[in-house]
Amino acid sequence: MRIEEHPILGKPEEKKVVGFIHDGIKLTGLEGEPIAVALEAAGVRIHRYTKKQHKPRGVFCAIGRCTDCVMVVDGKPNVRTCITPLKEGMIVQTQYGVAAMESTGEE
Amino acid sequence: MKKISNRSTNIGEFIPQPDDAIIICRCEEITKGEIRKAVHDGMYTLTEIRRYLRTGMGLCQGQTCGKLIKGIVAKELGVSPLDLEPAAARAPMRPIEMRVLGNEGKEAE
Amino acid sequence: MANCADVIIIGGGIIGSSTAYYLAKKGCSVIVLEKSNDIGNGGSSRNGGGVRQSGRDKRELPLAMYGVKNLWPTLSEELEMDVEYYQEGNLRLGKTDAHINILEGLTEKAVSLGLDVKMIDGEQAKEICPYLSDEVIGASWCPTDGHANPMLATLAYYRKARQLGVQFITNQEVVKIKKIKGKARQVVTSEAVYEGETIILAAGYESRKIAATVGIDVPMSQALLEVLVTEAQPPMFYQMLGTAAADFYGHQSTHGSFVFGGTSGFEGVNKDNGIPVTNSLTASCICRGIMKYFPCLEDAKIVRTWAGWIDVCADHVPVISHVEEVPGFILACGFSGHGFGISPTVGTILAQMALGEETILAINDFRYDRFQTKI
Amino acid sequence: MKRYDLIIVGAGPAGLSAAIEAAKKGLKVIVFDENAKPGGQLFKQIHKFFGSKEHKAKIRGYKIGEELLKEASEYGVKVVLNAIVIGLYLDKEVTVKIADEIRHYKGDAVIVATGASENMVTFDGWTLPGVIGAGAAQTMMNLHSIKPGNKVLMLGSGNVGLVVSFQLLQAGCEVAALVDAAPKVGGYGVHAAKVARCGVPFYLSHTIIKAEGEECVTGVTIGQVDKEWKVIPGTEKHFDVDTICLAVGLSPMSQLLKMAGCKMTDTPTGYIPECDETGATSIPGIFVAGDVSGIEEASSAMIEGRISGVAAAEYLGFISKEETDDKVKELEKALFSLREGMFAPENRGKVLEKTEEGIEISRSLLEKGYVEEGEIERFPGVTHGKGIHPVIECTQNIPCNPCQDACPKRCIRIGNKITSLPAIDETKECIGCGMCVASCSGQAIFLVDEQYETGFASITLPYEFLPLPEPGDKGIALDRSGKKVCDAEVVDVKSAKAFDQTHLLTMKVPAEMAMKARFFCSQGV
Repeated sequence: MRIEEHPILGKPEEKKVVGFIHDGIKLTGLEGEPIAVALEAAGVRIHRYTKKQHKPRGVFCAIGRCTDCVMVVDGKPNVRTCITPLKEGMIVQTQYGVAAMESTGEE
Repeated sequence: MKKISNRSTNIGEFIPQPDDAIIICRCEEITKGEIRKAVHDGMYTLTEIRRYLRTGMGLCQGQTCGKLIKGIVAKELGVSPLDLEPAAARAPMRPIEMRVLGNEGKEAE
Repeated sequence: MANCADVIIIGGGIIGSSTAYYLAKKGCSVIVLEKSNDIGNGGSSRNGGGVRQSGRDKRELPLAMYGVKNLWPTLSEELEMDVEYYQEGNLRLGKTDAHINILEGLTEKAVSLGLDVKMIDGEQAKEICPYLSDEVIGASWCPTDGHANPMLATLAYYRKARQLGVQFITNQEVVKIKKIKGKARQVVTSEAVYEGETIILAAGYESRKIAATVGIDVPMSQALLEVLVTEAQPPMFYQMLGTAAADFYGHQSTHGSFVFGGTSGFEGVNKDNGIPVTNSLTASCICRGIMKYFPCLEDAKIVRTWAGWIDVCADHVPVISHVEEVPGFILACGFSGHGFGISPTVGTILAQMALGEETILAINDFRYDRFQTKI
Repeated sequence: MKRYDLIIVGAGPAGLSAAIEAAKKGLKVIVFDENAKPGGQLFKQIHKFFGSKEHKAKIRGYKIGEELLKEASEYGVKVVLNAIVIGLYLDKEVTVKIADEIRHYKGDAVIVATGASENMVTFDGWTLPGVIGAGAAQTMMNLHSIKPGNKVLMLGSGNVGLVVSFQLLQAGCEVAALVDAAPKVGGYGVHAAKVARCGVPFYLSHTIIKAEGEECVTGVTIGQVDKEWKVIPGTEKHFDVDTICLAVGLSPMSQLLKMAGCKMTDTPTGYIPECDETGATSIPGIFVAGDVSGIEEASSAMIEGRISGVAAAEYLGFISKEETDDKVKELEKALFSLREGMFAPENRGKVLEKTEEGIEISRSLLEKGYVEEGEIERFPGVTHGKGIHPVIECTQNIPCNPCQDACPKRCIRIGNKITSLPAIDETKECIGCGMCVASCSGQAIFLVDEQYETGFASITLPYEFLPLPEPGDKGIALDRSGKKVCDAEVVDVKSAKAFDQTHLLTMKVPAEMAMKARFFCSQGV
């Protein structure tokens, strides 16, 4: 959930609302914020399923270090969503192993 | 420093533990049990463990699991974590696309 | 005494480890001494993993062919560990007529030596590997070549040898080999003295310094090679790759990552800080080389680069040799950056040499005293 | 190749401070930082800092960040953001990824101020979405204005765990529990106390057994551990939470230095470069500052940064040895004062029974996060004067003294030793201005008027939450443990620029609650 007003930091900086597609569904977020933040605001916590054990993963370090939050963004896999700014029209897909579901199919 | 240099040193048998299934290296999905087993297979250094199991060789390059693995290996060998040499640090510090790494700026600002 | 064995091997790389394994299999007692903290610290863990026959010097080719035919296919099974061996062929790529000339020359030579290798055109190459750039106009193709994981292969030999009772001792910097009554017998390290009937020296470039302690020299130099690895990609192709211009070589691993070695052209003159360090220019150069042939990899992220020294022999062919003037002493060095693919064969041969058995292949071409002046 | 006098890696507190100091001496300085925003951790630290004036005490971290950035720009320091330093090579060459390019730079000197990365612990389910680092929580709520979760369990009672727990509460999250396997709270008692009084239960000697949930965290089970860190069967407790936050320490991020070939040393707190007191490593011209050379607070990092900046200036001949020595000596004095007290490096892992003044330390504070009513009276900041007077619940020797300067009437005395416990000078009269309440970074000062009205006392407390109550609001008063003790009515809410977002909330409670009630909670919340 977004913080509307913070007791110390006040109201967040105004940003443009942009649309993006997550697994085929249109969502909105704020331009320039990390993709992961827009997803969290939309209630999406699962970013990918791992290659070997097919386990769900999401944001862990939020600063681009742990690489757990990677997803397929605009067709490119392994994009660190916690540090990649959101842009209008981005296509964000849950990553399965090293690719989006479509291209790998069932392993 | 109590380095174990003789690889025939008896470190006891591998004894399964209830938490062996816990993932330690998140990127490569390597479990605690696999790491402990590798030590008993003769992989006494962090570098060998890396090469043997791929721990710390995934996308994050061991940023998260390095210290955890050190603790597990040290315990298995019966030495202090400080006796184990940390794995090498290598460029690039973050993953870089080939097209970027191959694109060297001619005129630095 | 714990410090005594039938054979003392200096160097815990893939040559030392494989030799130790084949010796132990024959019931020999072996001690392997490694200078660094890690098994396989040198070139053994820092190469591109090629298991090639094509492109080899004619003296070396029988070693490669023997390994590909008899040892590599069953190695994982034998060592009870997957060494990730793929026999999916080797493509050596060309983009220009000059490249094709080079490739044709190499192919002709290899065919005359009995190797199944042929020239193919760009279309045929793309049939084998659809990810190639359209700029590729031809290639040499050796279907029986392949690649394996050098780190795993080294550790697999080590692990199995250790199980068979070989003592591996790390952090042992060899000070000298000491002759006792005219025979090489002791190995003196910074920590202890080891004694064996036979001493095998397989310590890469370090061998030169150690051999000097018994008055033997092998003309070789040290060169720095760099390797880089990408994040895991979906499975694409499993051929071993190289180019006529030697911009890069490499393959996709079981894990999905691509492992590429390559050069910047400055290898001979690079400096270091005492350990093999990567040069600030090389990785970028290798990337450019790869993208010329595989534009589809441009978004693949490089996660790691590393450098390793190789021991380059004066004629780029290894020394695998008894040293009759120092009885009990066997040399195995100067592999010149292509020792990995032939390591199972070389290990087998070295074990036979140590035991005085007849070797599976002739080794006369690898004598330590073969080097002649030019006039 | 483009060359600078000084290249700094990391635009956090250490890097920026180093840059300012070096630029002041005339060096041409460039700072690279991989993040989109400069300031490192400063912009996630929204609490007021400890220390004294020279350490920028009582200023909030993010404001210090703004100040440093402004100062750096005034001195002509170039700060390049989104610039990932991918390698530190021979001859002090740095390769940097900027946009879609790799650029090569050389520095006559290089200061590595890359900070630290978070440690992690493992437990069943720790890879589930919803298990996050404390740093991630801070980044999300303080930089990106989003709650990392609604109901959070915090693991770790060090300063990071405590501070982030409080920040979670400020962001509007519920903190279900604060858990630590250690038997005692690791961070500052005052940080613990402000979390405890909001009603967050502390579970020391407890560990996480399992994060529950198939696809995301839906709950957590914790259990008590024995001396061998083994869970005692039957002590399991379950909490419904959607987020588990890990704050189990930091490790220096020293990979660049290792890559460069600096001599390194492995210590129980991290793998660090060998360096002298100015941060000079084994490679001439390469310096370090801040957490990369050993984990400390941002306040120390800023001073270390300044020292290394001065040292780099001297190394390059911009200032004389004498000038350097004087400056370094002065800065070291400030640095050493931060390293004093009960949390000094040499006291790590020790069990201290008494304060410097010889007063027995509150066991309850260490085990439950708050000082019991019966213990509080023995501390010199707690007195029972007539009329309004400060009650200072600062019970550990920490390097901090802004309260002493805040009081215009000199009611509060710490003295020359910065770690001494603040004491009330009962000969001086309190005017109830509240400056001490707002200036206490630990939120440990209250104004109490035990005879506010017949049968009633008033308590003025620091309040940093939204919505801000208004006079006349009825609610409940919580004691130091966060338990409801009585009804309360807000009688005054003061806000002032000088208070810097800390509002002074005055509530009226029954007189016998004067030394019990320490927090106000609106009814229905």
